[in-house]
Order: sequence, then structure tokens, then C-alpha cells
Amino acid sequence: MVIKLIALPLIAFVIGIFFLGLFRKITARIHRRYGPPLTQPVIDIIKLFYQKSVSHGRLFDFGIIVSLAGSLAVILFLPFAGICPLESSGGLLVIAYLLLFAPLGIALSGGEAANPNISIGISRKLILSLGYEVPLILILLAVMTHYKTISIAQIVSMQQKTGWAVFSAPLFLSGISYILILPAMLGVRPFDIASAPQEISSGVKVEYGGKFLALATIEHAFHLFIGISLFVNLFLGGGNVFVFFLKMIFVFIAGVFVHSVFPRFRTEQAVKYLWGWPALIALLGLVLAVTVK
Amino acid sequence: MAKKEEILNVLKSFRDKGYDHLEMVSCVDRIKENKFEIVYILSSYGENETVILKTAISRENPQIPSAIPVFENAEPYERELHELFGIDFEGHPRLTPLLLERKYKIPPFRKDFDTRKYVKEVFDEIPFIEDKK
Amino acid sequence: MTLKILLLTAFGGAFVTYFLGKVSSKLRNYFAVFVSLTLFVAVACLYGKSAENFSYFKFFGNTLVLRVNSLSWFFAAAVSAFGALSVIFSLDYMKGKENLDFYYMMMLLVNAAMLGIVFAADLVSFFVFWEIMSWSTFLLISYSGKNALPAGIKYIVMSLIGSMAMFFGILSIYVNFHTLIISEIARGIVSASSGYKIFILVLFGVTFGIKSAVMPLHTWLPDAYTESPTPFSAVLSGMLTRMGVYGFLLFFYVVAGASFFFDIDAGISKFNYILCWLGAITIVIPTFIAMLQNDAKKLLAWHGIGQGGYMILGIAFGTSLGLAGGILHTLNYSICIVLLFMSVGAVEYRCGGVRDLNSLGGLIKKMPVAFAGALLGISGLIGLPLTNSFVSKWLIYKTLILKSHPFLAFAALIGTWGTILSVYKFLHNNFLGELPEKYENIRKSPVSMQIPIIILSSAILLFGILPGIPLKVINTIITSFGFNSLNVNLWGIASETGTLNTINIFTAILIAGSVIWMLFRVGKKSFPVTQDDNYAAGAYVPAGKYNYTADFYAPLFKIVKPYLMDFADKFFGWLCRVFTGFSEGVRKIYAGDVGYYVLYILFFAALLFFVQSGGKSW
Amino acid sequence: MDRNKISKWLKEPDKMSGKYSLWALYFCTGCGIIEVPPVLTSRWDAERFGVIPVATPRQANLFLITGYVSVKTLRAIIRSYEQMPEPKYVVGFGSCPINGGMYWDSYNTIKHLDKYIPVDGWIAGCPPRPEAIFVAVTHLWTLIDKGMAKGYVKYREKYELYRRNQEKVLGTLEWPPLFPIKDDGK
Amino acid sequence: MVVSPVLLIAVPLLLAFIAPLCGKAAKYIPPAGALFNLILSVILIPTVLKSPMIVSIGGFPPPFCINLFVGPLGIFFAALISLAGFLISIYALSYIRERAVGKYHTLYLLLLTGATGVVLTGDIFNLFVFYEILCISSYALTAHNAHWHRHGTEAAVKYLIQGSVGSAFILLAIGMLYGFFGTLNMADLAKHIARAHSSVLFIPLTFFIAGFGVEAAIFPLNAWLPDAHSVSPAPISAIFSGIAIEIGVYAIMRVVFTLFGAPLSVMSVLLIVGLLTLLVGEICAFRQNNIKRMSAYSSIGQIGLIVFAFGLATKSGITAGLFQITSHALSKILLFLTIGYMIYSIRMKNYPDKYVTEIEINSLNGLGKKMPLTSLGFAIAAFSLIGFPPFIGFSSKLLIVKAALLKGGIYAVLMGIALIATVIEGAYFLKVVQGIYFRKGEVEGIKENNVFILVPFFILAALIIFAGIYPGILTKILNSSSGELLNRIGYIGRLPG
Repeated sequence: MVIKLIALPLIAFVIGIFFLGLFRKITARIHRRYGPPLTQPVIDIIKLFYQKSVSHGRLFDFGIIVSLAGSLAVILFLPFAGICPLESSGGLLVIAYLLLFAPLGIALSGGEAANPNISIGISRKLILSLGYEVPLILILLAVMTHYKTISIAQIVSMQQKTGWAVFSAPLFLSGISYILILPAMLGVRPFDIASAPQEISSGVKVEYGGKFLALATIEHAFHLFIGISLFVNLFLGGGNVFVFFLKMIFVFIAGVFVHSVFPRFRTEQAVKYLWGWPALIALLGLVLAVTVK
Repeated sequence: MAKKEEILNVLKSFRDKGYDHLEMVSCVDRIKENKFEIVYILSSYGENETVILKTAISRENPQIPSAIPVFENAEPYERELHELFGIDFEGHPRLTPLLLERKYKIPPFRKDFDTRKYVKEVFDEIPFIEDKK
Repeated sequence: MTLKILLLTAFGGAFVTYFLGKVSSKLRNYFAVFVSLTLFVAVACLYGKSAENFSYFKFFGNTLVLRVNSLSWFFAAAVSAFGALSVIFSLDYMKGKENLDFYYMMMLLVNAAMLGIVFAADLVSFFVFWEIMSWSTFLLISYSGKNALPAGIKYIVMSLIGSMAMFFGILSIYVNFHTLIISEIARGIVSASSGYKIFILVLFGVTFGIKSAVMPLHTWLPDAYTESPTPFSAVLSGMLTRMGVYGFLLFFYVVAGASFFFDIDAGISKFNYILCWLGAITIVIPTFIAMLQNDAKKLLAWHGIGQGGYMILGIAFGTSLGLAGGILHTLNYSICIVLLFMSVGAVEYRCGGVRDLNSLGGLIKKMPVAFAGALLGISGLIGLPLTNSFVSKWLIYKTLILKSHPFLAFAALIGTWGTILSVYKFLHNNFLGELPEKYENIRKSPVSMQIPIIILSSAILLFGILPGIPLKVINTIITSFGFNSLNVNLWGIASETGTLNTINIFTAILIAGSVIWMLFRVGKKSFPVTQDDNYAAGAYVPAGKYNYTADFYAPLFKIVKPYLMDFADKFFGWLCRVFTGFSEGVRKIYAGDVGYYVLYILFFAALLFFVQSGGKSW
Repeated sequence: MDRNKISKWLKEPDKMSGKYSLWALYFCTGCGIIEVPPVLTSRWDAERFGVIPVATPRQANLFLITGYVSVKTLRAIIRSYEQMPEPKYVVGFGSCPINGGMYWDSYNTIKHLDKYIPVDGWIAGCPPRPEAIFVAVTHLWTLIDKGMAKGYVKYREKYELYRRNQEKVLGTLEWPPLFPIKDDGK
Repeated sequence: MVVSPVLLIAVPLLLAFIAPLCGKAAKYIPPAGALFNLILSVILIPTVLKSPMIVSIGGFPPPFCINLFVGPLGIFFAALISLAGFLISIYALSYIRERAVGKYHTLYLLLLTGATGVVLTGDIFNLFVFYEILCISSYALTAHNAHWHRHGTEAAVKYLIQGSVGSAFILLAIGMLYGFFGTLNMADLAKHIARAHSSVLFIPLTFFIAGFGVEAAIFPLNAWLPDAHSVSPAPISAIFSGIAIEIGVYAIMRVVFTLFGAPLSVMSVLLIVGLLTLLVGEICAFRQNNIKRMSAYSSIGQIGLIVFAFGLATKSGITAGLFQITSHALSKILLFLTIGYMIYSIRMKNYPDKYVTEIEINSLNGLGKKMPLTSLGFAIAAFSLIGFPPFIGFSSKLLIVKAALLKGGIYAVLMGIALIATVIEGAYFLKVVQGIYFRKGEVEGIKENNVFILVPFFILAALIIFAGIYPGILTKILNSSSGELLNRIGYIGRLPG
């Protein structure tokens, strides 16, 4: 039990950082340029830890710690290829609520720094998350009602028996709509409104110096890991470690392709899109899940 | 060469004739005749023509009524001329500095302003900061 | 007997404070605090004892009785606790204002009336205390003068309609069953015809719907909360609106009995379905309207309505889990909302009565305790895992999903996200961002305001981490209603379809937090910097103009605004206009001269004549 | 390019990470800035060397002063430089920051940039070609390796000299001094 | 010593004519007379409860003798009238100062005698005589304030015309009955009517109801009430809505129940009319701007409720009606007296001598601080009229709703509508209470200094709260009086000789 408690965050950290490196490498290659080495995020983080930083007060530090702790806690609750130490206490609902820690933590620390760029970034981030929550909740509800349980481990084990959820009748639509909102969940290019370097000078991260920026990148890495592993768990069954990792990479690459091609949305465009097709498909999926017992 | 006093009604007459767009107000420093030549460039969109109006004022105390009553958009041009040539526009609401950071005894665009001497006095005086080995 | 003495002290205390006030204001203040504290202690030590009806009064021949059981103890403890805290809070808050004797008397009177409601065992005393509560609330709401008066009128008219409906219902029960004691009625009502049951349910549903602001009947709530003095709006939102929930519980489970509530014949499908859907609507729309508000108290008021929806959803759902969730949420929500109103009160007290969210900012630097309270309050409202309402929301969601009602769960979850956005706007515009100069030199909030805030914040965390404490009491309530009890342990609920274990969550977050904190210490020590040393693209930070608070969610409102009109309010406004127009018309009858009057008499005689000749009865 | 020598990483990780992830502050000062976008995009990919543009000085540790520095821009440059976190390097790009370049006699430009903020590296040329930036970056690597790129330390020790020069040119500065000035009498 | 009820009528009549003689001391006579009546009626209550007393006056043989029938109903009304009269006369001691003081006191005593007479008499013509005394004295009293109120005389004349039309109807009806049966004694008449089955008898019934209805202010006939109340001085409007209207209702009920034996069609008509009066009264009161007119309309409303209760024609309905009469009398008198004192002090401050049409409600704003006791009285009266619990209004409303529900069916639905009216009443009364306490108004310099005026407030408020908490004491006497009203045969049985 305790080994799992330590192993899971480490795996998540490694995979997250690897995803970040892969992310920049693939976008570079799509831009037809050579691109940084895969280990560039590690170098950046080490450099940031050696950089002196600036703090705007205790809440400024407390906020970033809370947000990262929230993401780390979610990882503890999220089963990764069968390893799930704390699965027994609360299941999907707890995860949905633990996910709130990350944006709120950053919002608190950003608010303390009294910079309008940050406030605009926070308000955009919250509106965006409201946008993609509508279809996400419909999807989660469809899965929960279909499998009649709220604990992910049981969902995964049921999928072992009855085949991947993506291909089962009602959840096919939910799977599609999950993919449609994946860029928004991961904060990837068409939806990176909250941390847009050009308009609001990297939004929430304006005042983040050395170690704060390091923690923020780690939190982004964890967020990538959570978004994708949730999808794999709920829809793709998720076998042993290697198969699980393979599925994650496949889903991740789909997200990156979307990132490097699309220009950035305006906030209301993003919300209009998110409440349009993905929400409709998710609703259909839910109706199907309820009717088809 | 319109007289300094009736510059306003001349401008008004041109404007009524159709030249309703004041493109620029600029100034030529005639140091030899000890005069400033104020140049108004007017253009009309209708007939697609431009007209140039010149007037001369003395260099010692350069004063001219501001063109704002006739053309409101003359305000930044006149502020720039005030800052760079030291021309005083009567009736101008705010003749505050527009472009330059520092204060200059002789307005820099005047011919008698010697930049090299100025640079030697101001910038070269500032000592280097040697890092003693 | 103790209940009778308890109520006597409560009501007596109220009047004594008024006359003490004539003597000296300090004496009155301390006496008020003393009375409310003794009430709380008395109620607390009543725990567990469920003394049955003992009569305290004769009224028109039928005896009026009081009783204590787990349900009444649960609400009584909450009422007396919030009453005591708000009286302590108002010691400082109301210092400068006039006729304070009246204010303190009314505060204690409202608390006493609520205690009366909770302990009443028969319908007439229930109604008597209910009426005393509503007219004393009316006087308190319209206490602060000019624009509070229309709010007061709006409140009293709607609560009068409610209480008239209840009055009619109570007497029709009395006439049909010849008894007023609730326990006897429960036995009698099962045999009544289902048509009559529907009639009773609708009547009491309207009354308690108005009181707990279910969607179509909620229009009085925003003005009442904003206009009443803050300590009272804390009590008003904390417990008074929950009397509606108590009423629902009492009438739908105790009086009507659990079984009856569900097996009404298929004609009306299920009465509780309508209530569930009303609850769901009440969750979603007000939380989004709350985002539009610029006044801190109005924002909290709209949340009052929103969160009320959760309770109705939990209660109307009727499984033991849902019921437990609903009741627990009543307690949790009231703790959070009272805490938030107190922090708004502290800010308002220090900043000279300013509540406009657009002009405040950066107060965390000056009032850290109020900020901490507000932070815990809003995390309570949202339901973050460590806070108490996470447990209650988890319970409600679990029942909704397992009973395959996903659309209700969807509405509830969207409500949570709506709360997050509007509640963060409240926190950000009030405490974060740039501190304007005019608030440079305000001092910390006074001690008498900090005590309640600290107590309530610790209550939120305590119930969040160890939900067993309230759940044990609620379990006894549920079993008293005849549901099967949940196996509750100190840190959550163990059940086969997914357990809740708050200790695990707490330890997980603790470990994660400490790991990250150590990681944070690894980096170089950060260099503290003041507010104006901020990135402003190379320029110096313009003081006072460097704050983004005005219409905080502009892009979202472009999409959502047209759907957020408050239709119920418009409908009631139109109704009033029609009525006043009609009464103008009716008034014309009397403005004629004598000739008409005599004609009226002849007309009346002729009419009577016609009726008599028609009727050959005698 | 000793990026993947693990042994060096273990010996002095701060120097190595400082070298191989130079985040340049995207701050357009003069005419040279039109050279920076081609450096960042696909033809001369700067990201290979770990150089990416960042929006705020708080996140940056490389400050490219591209082109002539007018008196007004100097105020913004000083403000941004002081807001950058500690291990920070400044590279003067083009001849103008070195000695005023072709505006040597202009009343409005700053002649020698290093009188006001410490500069670690210079790139000649007016404006220099993108490859010159890479030369500068590699040169900066060697400086960091040898520990000679200590501009920020010099700024910290001789702060009152710098401050006096800045005030001599710009008149009064609105923001308080970054480091406490011990003897501001002189 | 034998204490015969005749004194109840004789003494105030005697005093009424002594009053003008004693000049200055005239204002102390009405309280004395009312007090005497009060004590006498309270003494008589126990004896009457055992068995109603029959007293014949003037020694004529039965068919022509004028006899007083003093049952529990009569004595209850007498006690109520004398209590109200006593309190109002104390109030009037210091309130009536301007001209025509002497005449005011005589008319006041005449009004009291008329009221007690109507209640106690057993002879139909005698009832008409006392009724006329009551009406005429009230016409005169309405015009008392004519000197400063512009519409003073006009309202009195309006009241006079309507009243006289009404009394004409009553006289016609009595003439008819006398023509048919040749007797004037009520019990005798009841016996004959019970036996006579001719259908023509409903004509006198209609005339009776129309006649008495004018005084009882039922819906179409009450046009005089709002003007009369807003014009007459406070004590007089208190007497009107406190006693005069109730006497009208008593007369209708006495005629309908005892003489004509409560036929179903008449009862349902009364029910509908009661409900209409209630609704119209409340709705008109909602938009009023003059405080006195508003409370006049609210009296119409309350009377509608009383008639509705009587219309139920069951024992509990009648007890509820009687209880409502007491609660309305007490709270309405307190309301009018407090309003009168407030308006008096405002009139004295703002425009002491000019003609004035009416006092706006918002001129009462902010009086809460300056006249705390009076505004408290006003608030208690308003709350009891609306029916909030600790006051008497609540228990009376409880009884009425219970009676209506006991009858069940259509009556419950009508009761529901009646409850809506109370909501409207709550709305406008509470708006005024709010204005007095919580609104700012220019009220400097107003003090309440007069003890004489505050004493009746205190007694009335105490009665309202006491009866609200312990309604038990009233129900005993009310039950027996409603019983008497219902058993017509018992009434006939007591025919003397």
C-alpha cells in the first residue's frame, strides 16, 4: 500500500514531464524546425529552482502549494493501470471535486499578486473550465449510470470483462465528446486562453518567478497526466502498465496535433463551441445510457 | 506669406472652401533671416488637392495664435513645435512636453543647438563603472 | 418542564433586554449575549433526551404541547448557536446605529420564536411561533430605513400568503381529525383519501416553499437579505430560511409518515418528483444570476436560494442517504453562509458601509482574519473535499446517480460550478487585487467580530474532516422517520456501492501538501515585494487604476445573460400592478354623490326581493 | 554543447541548467528586434539551444537589448531589468547599445549602455544576422561556464553608482531603489 | 335591591338631558353614565346566564306592553357598549375642546342609550325607536368637526339621507307585520310568523335587511361610512366602527334569526354579501392615502367577515361572529383613538387653524420616536386586526375558519377567499406601521403629554393581549348568547302572560 502511495506520484511526474518534452518536440517538428531535446522541461525546472523568485505575501505561496497538492491528491485517487492505493474512499465524485483545488489554488495566489493580467487570466480560466465542465459532467454521469457504480476501479474491471467502454453502445457518444473537449481540459492551443503570452502576458503566471514557475510547470504536467489517464481509465479499459502508457501516448498525440495547428479561440467562441456539439453529443450519450439499461 | 494676425481667418476661409483636413503644422528655422517659417498643410478629400500656407514669425519671441479654434487636431502638432522649437502658441490648452524625457535649455531642433557639444557635456560626463579586478 | 422554562427565558429575555436598554446600553448588550449563550447551553444539554408531549398552555380547550426529539434538537442547537454568534457579532457592528434596544429585542425574539417552532409538538403552537417569527423578521428587515421598506413589505406579503395557507391547512386537519398533536395526526392521516392528502401537501408545500425560497416563490429573498442589517441577515439566511426545510421534514415525514409520501397513486406520478425538479431548477438559475450581482450581500442572497435547492433535492428524494445528505447540507450550508455574511459585515463595518464589489479590493492585507473566514466560507459553499458540505453534496450525488436520476445530478453539479465562479468573484473583488488608497489605513476587524468567524471556520473544517459527528445525530433522525439507518463511522459512510472516507482524503491532501511544501523550500528563498513592484510592461504601476474587478465575467455574460432574467420577479411585479389598478377601479364606487348611494340601497332591496321570491324554501 | 554530459550535470547543475535554458525576455527596444522572430521560428530554430521567448521579466533570465536605446526606453529597460530574477544576463545586440552606433551624436539616445545596466555580451553589426545571436548564446555559455557572466552581481554591489548614473540621465525614477543604498550622500 | 335592566336605559337617558344644564362639568357626565352601565351589566351577567329576564314597562297587557328581553346576548352587547363608551368618553375628556362641547356630550349619551336600548328591547317597534335615537345622534355627531373640516357638513348630510331611506324601509316592514298579525311583541310575532305559511312574508324580511343593512354597512349600502368616518372626530369614528355598526348587525341577526327563523336562502345571501363586503372593503382600503378613510374601509372589511360568520348559521359560526365583533370593536377603537391623537398633534403643529381636507399617511412618518406609546398602541391594534398570534384578532380568525371548515364544502372555499383578504389587509396596515417606525419625517416638537389619553390606550392594549392569550373567559358567555339566538322556540316560549 505504502509503496504504491510513493510509486504512483513518481510515475505520474515522470510521464508528465515526458509528455511536456514530447509536446514541444512534436510542435517543433510540425513547424518544420528541429525543436528542443526531450529532456528540456527537466533542464528548465532545474534552472527555475536555482533562480531567485519574488513573492507577494503568504497567500501567494500558499495558493500555488494548494493547487499542486490538489493535483497530487487527485493522482493518488486515480488508478493508473491497476495501481490505485486510495481507490476505496470516494471514487469518481471525490476526483471531480479534488480537481477543483488546482484552478482555485492558482486563482487565490494570482489574486494576491494584484496584477490585472492575472485577474483577467483567472476569469478566463474559470469561464473556460465552466465551459468544458458541462459536457464533462454529462460524460461522467453517463459512465456512472451505465456501470451503476461511482468507483473507477470497478468501472475498469467491468471494462475488462465487457470490452472497452468506447465501443459499448451508449458510451461511444460520450467517448467522442470527451475527445472533443480534451484540448480544453488540457489547456492546449485552441483553448490556452488563460495563459496566453501575447494578450495577457502569460495570464496567471505573470508574477511567477523561479520556484513558483517550476511548481506551475509541474502542475501543468500533472494536469496533462490526469486528463489523459481519466480518459483511458473510463473509456479504454487500461490494461497493465505498458498497455496503459501506450494508450495514453496515443491520446496525447491526438491532443498535440490539435494544439500545433489551431489559432487561439476568444473566450466566448470557446464557450460557444464547448456548449455546442460536444455538449449535445454528451447529452445524447447520457440519454442513451439511461434508456439502454 | 499670410500675416501672423489674420492666420486664423485665412485658415477659416480655406476650410470653408473645402480644405477641411489639416494634415500637418511644421516649422522651418530660417536662422539667417532670424525668422521661423510656420507651414500649414491643408487638403480636401472632395477635390483631392492640398494647399500649403506659410507664415513667418520672429525668432526672439516666437508667438502665434493656436489653430485649435479652427482645426481641433492641430493640438499635438503645436505641442511638438513648442517642445522642439520653443514656439509659444497662445490659447493652446496644454503645452506640456510630448516626446522628450529631459529638459533642454535651447530647444533641440533649433539650428543653433549644437548636438555634439551637448552630447559631450551630458553623456560623456557620466563615468564608466569599472569592475576593479 | 425544562422546555417550558427554556421558552419562557427566551421570550422573557427578549423583553427584558428592551427595558434594560433604557438603563444602559452596555448592560443590555452583555445581557443579550448572556441570554443567548445560556439558551445554547440549555439546548445543548438536552441532547439525546426525547421527552414526549407535556402541555404548557390551554387555548380554546385544546392543550398546547412541546416535545424534544432528535430532529428538533438538531435544529434547535443550530438556531441557538447561530443566534448567540450573531448577537456577539452585532455588539460591535451596530455600535453607531440608533434604537438598538428595539434591534436586540427583535433579535432575541426571532431566536425565541424559532426555538418555539422547533419544539412545538402541536400545530397551533407551531403556527403561533411561526407567525411571531415572521412579523418580528418583518420589523427587523425594515429596520434600516428607506430602501429596506419595500423589501420588508415584499417579505411580509409573501410570508402572509404562506401562513394563511398553513392556517387553512392546520384547521382543516383539526376539523377532520379532531386533534392537533402531530403524533396523533400521523396515525390519522394515513387513512385519509388521497385527494385530501394532495390538498394538504400542496398547502404546506406552498408555505414552506415560500419560506425556503424554492424557485418560483423566491423573489422576496434577495431584497430581504441585502436590506436587513448584516448580523440579522446572517441569522435570516442561516436558520430562518431553514425553518422552511424543517417544515418540509416535519410535514412530509413526521405528520404524513414516510410510506404515504411515495405511494400516492400514479395520477400525480410522484409528488416528490415535482419537488425534486423544483429543487434542481432552484440550484442552477440563482447561482448563475449570482454572478451578475455587484453587491456582496445580494450575491450571497442568490446563493441562499441556490443552495436551498440542494436541501430540497436531498429531502424530497426520500432515500435514507438522500435525506441524510439534505439535512446535513442544511447545517453545513448555514455555517458557511453565516460565516460569509459576517465577513461581509466586518468589511462593511471597516470600509464605512461600502458593499459594492467593483470599488473594493486588496483587503487581505488589512483584514486577514475576515479573509480567512471568507475563504473557508466559500470553500464550504463550493464543497471542496476538506470542508463540511463536500460530505453532504457527496451523499446527495450518490443517491441521485444510484437511483439513476442523472439529469438531477447534472443540474446539481452545474450548480457547483456556477457557485465556484460567482463565489470566486466575491472573494477576488473583496479581498484580492489592488488595495485602493482610501482603505490604506483601515484597521483589523474588531475582536467581537473575529470570535464568531474563527469559531465557524473551525466548525467547517471539523465537520469536513470528521463528518461522523453530525452524521450520528442525523442517523437517529432518519431512523425516527422510519428509514433504514446508514452505517456511519467517524470519518464517513461505508456502503457497498462506494464508501466515503474523509480521513483518507485528509491524509492524502496533507501528505501531498507537505511534499510540495518541502519542494517549495528547496528553491531559493523568495524576495518579498510590495504591491506596486508589479509587472506593468516596463512602466510604473499606476496607483488605484491597476485593478480588474468591473464586470468580472464579461465574456460569459454575453452568452448567458439573455436567459437569466428573473421571470418570477417580473410576474409578481405585474400581478401587483394589476391588483393596484383593480383597486383603483373599485375605489371609484364610493366617490359618487348621494343619489347613487340611495340607488344602491334600492338596487340591494330589489336583488334581495328577487332572491327571496325565487327561493320557496320556507 | 556539453548538454548531455551527465557528469557535468551532477557537478554543477545550476551552471548547466542556467546555460541550457536561457529564457529571453521578448522586449522590443530598437531596430534589431526584426532579427529576433526569424531566430525563433523554423529557419534558425533558437529552441534547439533552449532559448524561448517569455512575456514577463519575472520569468526571464536573458535580456536582449536589440538596437538603439532612446532615453525614454532606458527607463523601461531599467524597470524590466530590475524585475528579472537573480541569475540574469544582458546581451547588447547591434552597435548602437555599444557606443551609440550611428546615433553617436544624437541628443536623445544612450551612448554606452553599460553605464546604466551591466552588460554581459555584445554582438557587433547593424543589425547583426540571426546566426550572430547563436554565436552570442554559445559565447554566453562559455562565460557562464567560466563564471565570468557576473553582470547581476556587479549590479548588486555597485548599485548606487548605477543608480546615480540613471538618475543623472533620467532625472528622478518613480520606483524605490532595488537594493538599499548604503551611502547615498556621495 | 332589585336591579332591573330598565335602569340600563333610563340612567343614560336621564343623564343625557342633565348634561347641558351643568355647563362646565358636562364632560364628566358621560364617563359616569357609561361606568354605571358597565357595572350594572357586569352584575346582571350571572343572573341572566341562568335564565333570561323579562321586564315589562308601563303595565299594559301583553299584546301592547313594551317589554325588555334581557338574554345573555343582550347583556353581552350592553356590557361591550358600555365598556367601549366608558373608554371613549375618558379619551374624549381631553380631546373634545372646540365649540359645541355641551351638545357633543348629550348626543354621545343619547347614542349610548339608543344602542343599549336596541340590544335589550323585546318589542319590534321599541327596537325601531331606539334605532332612530342611535341614528339621529350619530348624524349630528358626524358634523361636529364641520368648523375645520371642509367636507364636514356634506358627509353628515349624505349619512342622514341614506339613514333616513333605511329607516323608511324598516318602518314599512313593521307596518306590514303589524297589519298582518296585529302585534308588535317580537316573541308574539315570531309565533305568528312560524305558523303563517303565506309566501308574502319575505317582503318585510327584505325591507328589514335593507333597512338595518344601511347602519350595518353591508356592501352596497355602506357608501356613507368612509366619508362619515374621515370627517367625524376620533372618538365619534371610534364609536361608529366600534359599536354603531355592530348594533346594525345585531339588529339584522335578531330579525332574521328570531323573527324569521333563518331560512337557508337568506343565510346564503347574507354569506355572499358578507364576503363581498369583506373583499370590497379590503381592496378599497389598499390604495387609500388618508389614514382615517383607510381604517374606515378596513372596518367595512371586518364587518363583512362578521356577517360571513353569522351567515354560516351554525352555533360555532355565531360564536365566532360574536367573538369577531368583540375583537374588532376593541382593536378598531384602539386604532381610531391612536390615529385621532396622532392626527390631532400633527394638525396642531402644521396648520392649526386653516381648513384642511385630509391628513396624508406619509405625514405620520417618523412618529415612532416622538410618540412611542401611541405608535405602540397603533401597532398592537394593526397586528390584532391582521390576526397575528398573541393578539385577540388571531383567536377570532381561528374560530371563524374552524366554523367555516366544520360546515365543510363550499363554505371552506369561500373561507379561503376570505383569507386572501386578510393578506391584503396585512399589506396596507403594515405599510403604515413601517412608515411610523422606520421612515424619517418632520416631527420635531411633538410630544405625548396627556395622561387622560394614554390610559384608554393602555387598558385597550391590555384587554387585546389578555383576551388574545386567554380567550377562554369570553367563550362561556358567547356560547350561551349564540344558543339563545338560535333556539327560536325558547324565545317564543317566554312570551309573558
